Amino acid sequence: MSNAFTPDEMMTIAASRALTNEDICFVGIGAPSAACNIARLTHAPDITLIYESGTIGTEPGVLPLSIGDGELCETALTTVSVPEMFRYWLQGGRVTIGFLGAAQMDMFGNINTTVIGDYAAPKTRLPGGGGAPEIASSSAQVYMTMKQSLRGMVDQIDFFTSFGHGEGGDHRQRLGIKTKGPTLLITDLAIWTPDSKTKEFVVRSLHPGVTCKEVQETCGWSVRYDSELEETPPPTDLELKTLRDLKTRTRAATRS
Amino acid sequence: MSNAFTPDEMMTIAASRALTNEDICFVGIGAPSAACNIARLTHAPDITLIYESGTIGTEPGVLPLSIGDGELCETALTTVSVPEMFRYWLQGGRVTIGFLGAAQMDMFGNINTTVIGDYAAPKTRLPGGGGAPEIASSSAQVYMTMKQSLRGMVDQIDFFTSFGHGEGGDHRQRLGIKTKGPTLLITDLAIWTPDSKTKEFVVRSLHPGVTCKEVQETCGWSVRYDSELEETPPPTDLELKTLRDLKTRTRAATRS
Amino acid sequence: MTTMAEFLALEEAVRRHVKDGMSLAFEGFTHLIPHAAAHEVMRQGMKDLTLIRMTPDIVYDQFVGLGRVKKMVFSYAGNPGVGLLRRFRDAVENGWPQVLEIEEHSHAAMANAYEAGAAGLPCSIFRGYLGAGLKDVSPNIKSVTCPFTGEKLAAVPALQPNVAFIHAQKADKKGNVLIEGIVGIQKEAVLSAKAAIVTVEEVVDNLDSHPNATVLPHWTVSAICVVRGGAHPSYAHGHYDRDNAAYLEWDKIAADRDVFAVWMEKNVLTASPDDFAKRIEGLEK
Amino acid sequence: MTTMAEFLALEEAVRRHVKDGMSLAFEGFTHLIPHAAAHEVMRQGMKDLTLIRMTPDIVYDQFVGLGRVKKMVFSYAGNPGVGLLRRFRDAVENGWPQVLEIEEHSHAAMANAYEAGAAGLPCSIFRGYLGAGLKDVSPNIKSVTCPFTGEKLAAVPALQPNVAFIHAQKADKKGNVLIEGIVGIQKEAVLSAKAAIVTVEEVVDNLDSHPNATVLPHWTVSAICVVRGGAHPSYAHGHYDRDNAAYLEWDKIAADRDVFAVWMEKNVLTASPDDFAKRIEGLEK
Repeated sequence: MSNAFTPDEMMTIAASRALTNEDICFVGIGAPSAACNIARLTHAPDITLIYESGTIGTEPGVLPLSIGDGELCETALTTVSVPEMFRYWLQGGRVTIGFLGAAQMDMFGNINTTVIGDYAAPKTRLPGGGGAPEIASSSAQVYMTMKQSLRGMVDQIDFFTSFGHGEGGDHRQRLGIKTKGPTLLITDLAIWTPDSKTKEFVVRSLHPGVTCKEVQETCGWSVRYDSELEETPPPTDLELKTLRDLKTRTRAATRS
Repeated sequence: MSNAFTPDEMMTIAASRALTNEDICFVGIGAPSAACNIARLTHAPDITLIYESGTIGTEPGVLPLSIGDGELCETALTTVSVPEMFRYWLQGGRVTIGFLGAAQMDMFGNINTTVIGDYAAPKTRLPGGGGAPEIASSSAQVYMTMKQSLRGMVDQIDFFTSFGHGEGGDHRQRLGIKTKGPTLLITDLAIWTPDSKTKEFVVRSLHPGVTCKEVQETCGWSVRYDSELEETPPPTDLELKTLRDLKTRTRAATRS
Repeated sequence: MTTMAEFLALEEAVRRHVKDGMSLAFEGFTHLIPHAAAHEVMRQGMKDLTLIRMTPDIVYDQFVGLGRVKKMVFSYAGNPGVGLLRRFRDAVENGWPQVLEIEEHSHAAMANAYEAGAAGLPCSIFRGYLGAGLKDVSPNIKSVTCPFTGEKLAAVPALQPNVAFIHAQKADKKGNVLIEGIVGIQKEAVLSAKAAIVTVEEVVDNLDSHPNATVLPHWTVSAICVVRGGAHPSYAHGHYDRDNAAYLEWDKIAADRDVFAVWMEKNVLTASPDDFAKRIEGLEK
Repeated sequence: MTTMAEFLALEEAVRRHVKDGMSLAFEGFTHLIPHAAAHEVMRQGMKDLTLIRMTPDIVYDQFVGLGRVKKMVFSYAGNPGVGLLRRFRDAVENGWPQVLEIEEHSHAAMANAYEAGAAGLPCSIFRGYLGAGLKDVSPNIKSVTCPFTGEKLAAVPALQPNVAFIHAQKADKKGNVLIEGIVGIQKEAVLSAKAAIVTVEEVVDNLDSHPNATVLPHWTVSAICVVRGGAHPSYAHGHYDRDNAAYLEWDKIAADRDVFAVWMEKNVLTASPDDFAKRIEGLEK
């Protein structure tokens, strides 16, 4: 196996490291799902993964294509109805980490997956929020992961699909939201966490070989860096092998 | 088998006759349960019996001792949780007949199973309402069955555990209740239905051998009789045999 | 609603229960999506429909592309695992083939709204939409104050479709229906609706499942129609797998108005419920 | 509440989680009533308790007769299939051995209140108490107006016990719990509580049940205690039958203050959780 790794692989692996055995993780599809399963297959075998289709404690052998794949149910501890999932499990305050992707986000972790342009007459109609509005407010914390791009990381999102830190500062508290909101952003280039006061995302660690210039060129707001900027440890052989094996198994299963 | 029958047997059998194959019946324990199962074992094999413990479409081989006997679950089509039972099945408007017993009732079918005396300092503390308050308001109709006695059928109940026709007339509509309320009362002596206007229970049929005097002597309000008072047909051999066999099976199962 | 299940051909069930202008819910959360039933409604030409679904996917893209939909009530409109819905986008962005009214919610709101419908309540309250933009654009998101704590909770009206459609694994001969696996919102969809049409893989003597399995008694269902493979290209737990190629293919079909029209004519408008059995060949368990 | 199940002896679980003055819910709807757990709390002497349960029966009669209960929150207080609860009556009617505060609801209200607790909501709304007398005597029954229809609905505050106790058939080695049969309100009781103690008949390698069976993940449970027969004299579906004689006998025991005291001393206060296994002999399936 090559020691070289892609930014995408680094992103998934860095995200997986943030998860622990104790987490009850509400998993969004796509990049979050890969990260959560790599965590489960490496350092956090006891993590509980929940998908909004109702599957609790699921251990898929391959990455699900959708939020409701049969594999998720077949390997789950139990599968509940969708209303129960949103009422007892998410709103009930049992989720420690809501793990979301985004089409568009701003520096305060507010997410847009609804429309590009005006809501009533959009330039691009996106799928909408799905579970995200309440995942963002009911999970104890929210982790986010996305590839950096000027289209994705913007100064102003077009629609508040789900609320991160709003205008920053104590905006969540002012709205009566008791959970922490976005506390971690993992991109293909860096690891970000919010400034403790302003809640603006600040780069804490650059992935190996990534420059500040690259980060800024793919981000629509003026990037702040930690004064003690670190370098993300590269993927270990085990992490990389686990991720590549999972992707290989997934491709094989999908093709069949 | 003897052709003689007890007033209790007549009561159960007369009550069973009111039920049909099309009914979805929410069954109270005791006399209602016996009547519902006799209906199922004679002329209404397709009746759906629901017990508040969550058992839907149950077909007990013996009479349950409690509302949550294992027999009810083992013979049920499905068993749901108690909140689901009250939310989707009762409040959802799916029950055609709520079948209730009572410790105390008045001429308008209001029921008391809460206290004898004052609520705050009762002479006798009874079990309370259980499912009855909402069975009485959410079932399309309410059937009632009880043995006549001056203690049971009173001019004024001590507590409105569940609402029948209130003060009579259109009292239900005035409270915004859309269901019909009590439409049938079967006692050990007679069959009663409400006056279409005043909603006061009126005797429509006397069980074989019963006199008006006996009915009045065991009823705390001044009894009204239908101008075309009928006699309840006596139990058929099949009805009586079915009831006695059921009671025998029940006793045997309980003793073992 | 208390009704009595009739075993009917799907054509007859749709003819009897569906009319222009109705609100219809074809539910299924990735699993057991009632494609066959939806195609039958498309074939019979009903229009001005209000379509309700948490996760409208290919099958609602088809309805929208055919111009049958007046309004869509939903919480996530995507092609699962693939991307956007291109006919839906064309309708919202360009008004083609006609303007589409939308009422958009979060999943939590839709789930609560179905739950309220099933529970016979006029509305549902939940802790939702905090800071989210939808409550500013949807008149059907209001609030209620808890009389005990003073907390302001979100409120949405109950969903009460005219007809709910689901696909299930089995019915018994009386018409009781069993759903297993990812049960989604199907029970609530049926119980919230005025009428319910259920397509099933098979009819068995006895459901023979777990005491707490998800079962809909026959008197909650209006019609049962046997359509083997009726969830294709989605899957039926224990029966057949998802046809992932069909989802990928849809992205190309829906990308072009003409390609879409030709495909719909061949595969839906001139097809029949019996075609579904062939479509699951090779996917069966 | 997110916690991690520990396998503990019942004595230790109660010692760790229960304190004077707490609100406790021992739930079970005729089935799987956690008698062993309740007896352990009685033995350890906790007092000034608020006891919550839809159907308080023998076991709450015992708590009340011992003078451990400050307040009872309930919807039906009877000896199932037998009659009234005589210790409960003595407390309410005569204040013996101490005055008992009561908060009384209907089943629908209690079920909704637990449901709201499980769902993390401050209250629940439902169509209830229409014309019924309880709303005039209970300050915890209020109303909310539907913002869409104007209908006035009943509202009750969520139940959130300090500790919920249930008895279940099985746990696996990680502490995931399976309940089958009449599942009652147990899942909601556990999910609404700050801590949950579960007694089980047995621990198995694998729960091996239906995908949609009622399972409580280990992280919703504080402690798991193996107590075979721990639901006696109620029953455990698939394990043992109800001991009906014990229910009938209770009616006589509870009829007299002295007989009650002697019986409690012998059968509860100087007994142990291990005694339950003997009590189900002859009732096993």
